[in-house]
Amino acid sequence: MRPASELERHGNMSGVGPGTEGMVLEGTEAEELRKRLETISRELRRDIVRMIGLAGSGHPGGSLSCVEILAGLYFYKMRHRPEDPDWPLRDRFVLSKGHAAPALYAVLARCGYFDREELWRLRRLGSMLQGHPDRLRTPGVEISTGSLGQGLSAACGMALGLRMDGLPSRVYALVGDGESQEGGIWEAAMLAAHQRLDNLTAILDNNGLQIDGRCCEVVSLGDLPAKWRSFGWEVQEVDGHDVLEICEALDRADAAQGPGIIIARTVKGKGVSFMENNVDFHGKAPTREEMERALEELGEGT
Amino acid sequence: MRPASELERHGNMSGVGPGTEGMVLEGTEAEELRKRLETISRELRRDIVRMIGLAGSGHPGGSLSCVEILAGLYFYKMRHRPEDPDWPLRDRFVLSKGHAAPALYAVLARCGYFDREELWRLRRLGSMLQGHPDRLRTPGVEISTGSLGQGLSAACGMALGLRMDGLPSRVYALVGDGESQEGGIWEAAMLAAHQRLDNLTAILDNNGLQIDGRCCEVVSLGDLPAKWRSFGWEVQEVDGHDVLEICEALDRADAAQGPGIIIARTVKGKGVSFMENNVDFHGKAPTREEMERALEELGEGT
Amino acid sequence: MTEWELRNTRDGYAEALLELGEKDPRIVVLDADLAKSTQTEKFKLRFPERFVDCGVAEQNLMATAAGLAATGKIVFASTFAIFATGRAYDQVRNTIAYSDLNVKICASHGGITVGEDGSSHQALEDITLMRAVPRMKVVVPADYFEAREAVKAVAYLDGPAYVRLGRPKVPVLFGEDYRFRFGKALVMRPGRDVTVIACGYLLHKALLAAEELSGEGIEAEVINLHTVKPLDREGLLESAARTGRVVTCEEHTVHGGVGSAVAELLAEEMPLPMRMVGIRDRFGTSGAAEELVEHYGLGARHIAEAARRLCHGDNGGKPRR
Amino acid sequence: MTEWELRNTRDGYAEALLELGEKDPRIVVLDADLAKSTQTEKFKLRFPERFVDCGVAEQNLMATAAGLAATGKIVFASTFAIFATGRAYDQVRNTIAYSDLNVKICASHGGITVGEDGSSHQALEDITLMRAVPRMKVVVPADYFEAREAVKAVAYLDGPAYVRLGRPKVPVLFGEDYRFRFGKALVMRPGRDVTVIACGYLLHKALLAAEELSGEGIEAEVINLHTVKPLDREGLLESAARTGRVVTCEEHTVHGGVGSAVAELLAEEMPLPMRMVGIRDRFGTSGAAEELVEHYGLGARHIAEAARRLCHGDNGGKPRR
Ligand SMILES: Cc1ncc(C[n+]2csc(CCOP(=O)(O)OP(=O)(O)O)c2C)c(N)n1
Ligand SMILES: Cc1ncc(C[n+]2csc(CCOP(=O)(O)OP(=O)(O)O)c2C)c(N)n1
Ligand SMILES: [Mg+2]
Ligand SMILES: [Mg+2]
Repeated sequence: MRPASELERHGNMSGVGPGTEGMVLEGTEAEELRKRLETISRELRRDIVRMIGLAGSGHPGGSLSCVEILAGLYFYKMRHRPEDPDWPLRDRFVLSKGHAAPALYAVLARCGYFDREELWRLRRLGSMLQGHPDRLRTPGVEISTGSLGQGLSAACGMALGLRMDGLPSRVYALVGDGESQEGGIWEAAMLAAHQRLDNLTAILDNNGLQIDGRCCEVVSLGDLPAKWRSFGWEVQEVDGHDVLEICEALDRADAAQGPGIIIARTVKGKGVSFMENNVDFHGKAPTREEMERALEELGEGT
Repeated sequence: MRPASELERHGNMSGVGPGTEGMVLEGTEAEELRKRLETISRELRRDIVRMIGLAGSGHPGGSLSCVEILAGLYFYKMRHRPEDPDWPLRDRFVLSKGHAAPALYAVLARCGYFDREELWRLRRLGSMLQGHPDRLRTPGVEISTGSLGQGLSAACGMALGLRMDGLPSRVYALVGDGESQEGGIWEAAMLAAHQRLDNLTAILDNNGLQIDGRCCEVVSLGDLPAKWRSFGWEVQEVDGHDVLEICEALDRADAAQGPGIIIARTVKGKGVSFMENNVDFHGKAPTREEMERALEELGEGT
Repeated sequence: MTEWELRNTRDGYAEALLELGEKDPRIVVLDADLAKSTQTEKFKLRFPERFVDCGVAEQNLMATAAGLAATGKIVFASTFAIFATGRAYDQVRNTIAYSDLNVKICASHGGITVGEDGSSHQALEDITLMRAVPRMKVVVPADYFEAREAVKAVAYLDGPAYVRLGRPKVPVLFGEDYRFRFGKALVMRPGRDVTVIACGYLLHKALLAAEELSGEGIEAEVINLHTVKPLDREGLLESAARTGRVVTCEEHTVHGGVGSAVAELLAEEMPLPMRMVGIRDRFGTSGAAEELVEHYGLGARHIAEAARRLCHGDNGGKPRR
Repeated sequence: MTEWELRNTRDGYAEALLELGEKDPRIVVLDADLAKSTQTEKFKLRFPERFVDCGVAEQNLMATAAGLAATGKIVFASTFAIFATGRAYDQVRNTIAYSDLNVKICASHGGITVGEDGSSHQALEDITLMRAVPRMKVVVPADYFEAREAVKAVAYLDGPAYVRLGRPKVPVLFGEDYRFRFGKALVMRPGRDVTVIACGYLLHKALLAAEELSGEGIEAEVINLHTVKPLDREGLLESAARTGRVVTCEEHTVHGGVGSAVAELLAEEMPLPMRMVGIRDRFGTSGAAEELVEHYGLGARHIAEAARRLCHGDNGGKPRR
């Protein structure tokens, strides 16, 4: 472990998140948190839909399915400083399923990592917001992703590095269910368990769909909790659209004895009726009319 | 399924193996089988040691650990015709852990796929016996391997192809435990289960060692039976040096409802005292003296 | 300017697969969760029993393809070019090519014209990678018809092949009766002043450049190098000997790609001044396809400019110092 | 002939790692179950808390290295060259290089001289692959000292780098005081008749070839191209302009490798007759290292013959037809 002085050198530990451990969320405080995160989630969804609609291309389905997860991470759990993206004590987030970049961008903008107006330049030539996350261009992006099945490994590396330095930071990685067909995910899973990376938490966006159809029809993922347990991970299962369940699971993960995964049941395209569970909206932008309709459903203007 | 006429076109089904299904091995017949396979195994070990000793390089440890497995396959279970290596109805064997090539070569030579004298030219320039299996040069080698973690996928492809043709042939693949750290193994595992490839049987040479040390110290494989079960495979566990256990497991695998794996507890370097469980002999040839000593231990001359 | 009909090269691929599948039961198609993009879905719908989706697992896709081919199938394996060649390089090299198996890797989304998805999805080195693999044939069709015919041709060539398909629609340059001649560079437009060698998306740009140049009195010979490997040494040398100058064009890195292939040939056989239009050690980026073509200097005007400089002797042929 | 002291380039790597590890706590080393072969084991024994064995999982090795580098580490990632560059190409490209991270890929067992293990272990395209990756630097040291110094140098260059190390012992060409100058081609022996560009294992062969040629009155300038990327354009052009002829030497495919890099440069800047000594679209095979060097035409005599042909004007410089 790194000496305490190292921690001190970096100044105090306060980031955005409360850094709570194992706290039980109940009572009015919990209800306020729920309300706050649900409001944020709705707004994030609107940004995502508009962003992709204006760009004319992108991945709405898998961006919308992980909104509550990202909200729980960035607006509840993670210690980070949008004004100082390189703050050494920050927690790290890796979007292993990089095509959900719009969700991440919406969150980062809302946190203040960059101007919200940037969102409307998504995927444009020269934009800070690339089709897939680019760490060199976008403040708050820890590592570039887009080729599936690599982000969890990168998160392992971060967790190893932070542990070597005795830093208390945690690393979070969001993985897709289709993405879990990549062998690289299981290589990382094995290494993380072997190294007992208790500062690493993966979240699985278990929306049941990939591009060519339902995961269970393309290449079934079978019993995912059993798979992860057999690979030595602590498994939690939550409703991935229940912000409190997510926050609680994130808190509980702090106490894991090794790497932990939160398997979040989600709905691809969540929040937009005609996108929900619709595989066609994996990687297709809404038309202008669809965009307007979606924004209406999401309470635009309220 | 392919029409019966297709089977007829290929002539009768007799190969070397009996093609038994679910037979229980007991009584004198079983004892004779045991004696036969044990004798063969000892001779194969001698060939392996001499082959690598004369070549001056190669992988004795992992070749010696899988001898009984290969003996059970080639001299009991598999339908194949050494005189007609392309016989369409043959069963297929893939040496996914390609560095155990000497074991395969010893077996193929003994079956009559090529002249035994070839063994002494292992790894020489121009030899039919390359450092790792080469399908273009060596009769009986179904596919080239050597880069770990690909053979099981290739076996999946063969199983798919044979099933498409309605052929009754089975596919066997031998995988290493260190090799199981490759993500490609788990990609193949997932696909095979999804496709319910009941004509595919993997055998894991679970000798507990890789190159950098014990698997449990390098990157632990954890609970292997649980891993394979969670990936949807039928798991059997056997003593990988007990020929009858192997044969029985191979027979039982015929009845599997999907892909099956036989996890064989083995000893790396088995049969040569100073090689057993000795990680140094993973990829090092015995010196001339060591070779002589090993041959003596293996009953050379008897 | 002429109005060009636009069609996808991947549609040509899909069409060829249907034709092949219809008459040859050995044809099997694999994909890795991109069947809609690569267009193998059409084959899947027609011949479901000969289609296998391997999911998001390109390594397994390629090694499984090898196994299938080892049972006598002619296997088409598709995904995006970057994953086919990069993610599964070792499988392609060590299991498919070293085993010399009949796997035809037909990958879509080659090149910078992938567009908005950006760098992680823009294959800019796939030609380099596949050219480096022994026994691998490399074909880069320029339009729908060429794609269709090339796919049918490689199906019956022995051993592995790589066919690079694009994402965007491209001008239709050939017709129903186009006869693809594997390994034979095709002169699209004769000329005496400079040889412009192009393939895929940039072939049309090269033709536009030649028109532009022609107006200035420079007659460019435009060669369609649909087969990048094996290289049509004879054909290229013949043209280069006549014109004395060569420009190569590719939406791809110049390191190891088409320019490099031609440079290797000329250096040993016929050193001549040359310019390479291509991408120079840069990653891709998000943007519209045509915008990116401009941004990376791959447009007709860039090709014309390269040829012009060569023809006006801007240190062409002579040592600089 | 002189008796040459023989040492491993990988030993130079191990030595450098120990030095670096001693004085810089940011140095972290990863391996993929080949720590004994790559020699990272020495670092592991000295600094176990900064060494991670990733097991037989090269993809994870590289992406994990990227993550570590993202936390401020300088990461050395080692395995055999074929697996580092081929099995993990996509990780190297998309996670390490596109993120521009400080990962130094130091891979052993580059080239045909891997010997008896045969084709699946002989990296003949690793230089091509790494050269194609934007931002990647590529270094091929020729002896123990150059390896040691090159490794120390790349440790402190920004971003990713690839260092190709060999399996066999090679003649010691440099000494304790050797100063490695990244990116600067090194003239090992001046000459006026032909420029022979070599690196790694073949540098020594090139020197022997030059001696042989000298006896015939041909003075070859031998250049050590330890840094293959970025290419020392100035240095190479300067020499080529003087000699007017170039031979390149690599134990590697000529498709996209060193020969290709030089051909690209010459074609655009100074077209000159050239010969490439290297492997032409063939897989490796089992055999003793030196036997294979002969078998694939990479020996001193082959280099000398290539130079001789160029100098005697065997269609050098002039179009064939
Ligand atoms: C290595 C790789 N292969 C293929 C792709 C193309 N691709 C992008 S998203 C996707 C499907 C992912 O499914 P999933 O992980 O379930 O994502 P989600 O449902 O959350 O959008 C694929 C195949 C890719 N980006 N990377
Ligand atoms: C892709 C790949 N990575 C690395 C190697 C080098 N290698 C050869 S054998 C081996 C260890 C394999 O261990 P295991 O599978 O347990 O083999 P066994 O103990 O049966 O010999 C390694 C890392 C390889 N051949 N292929
Ligand atoms: Mg999904
Ligand atoms: Mg083992």
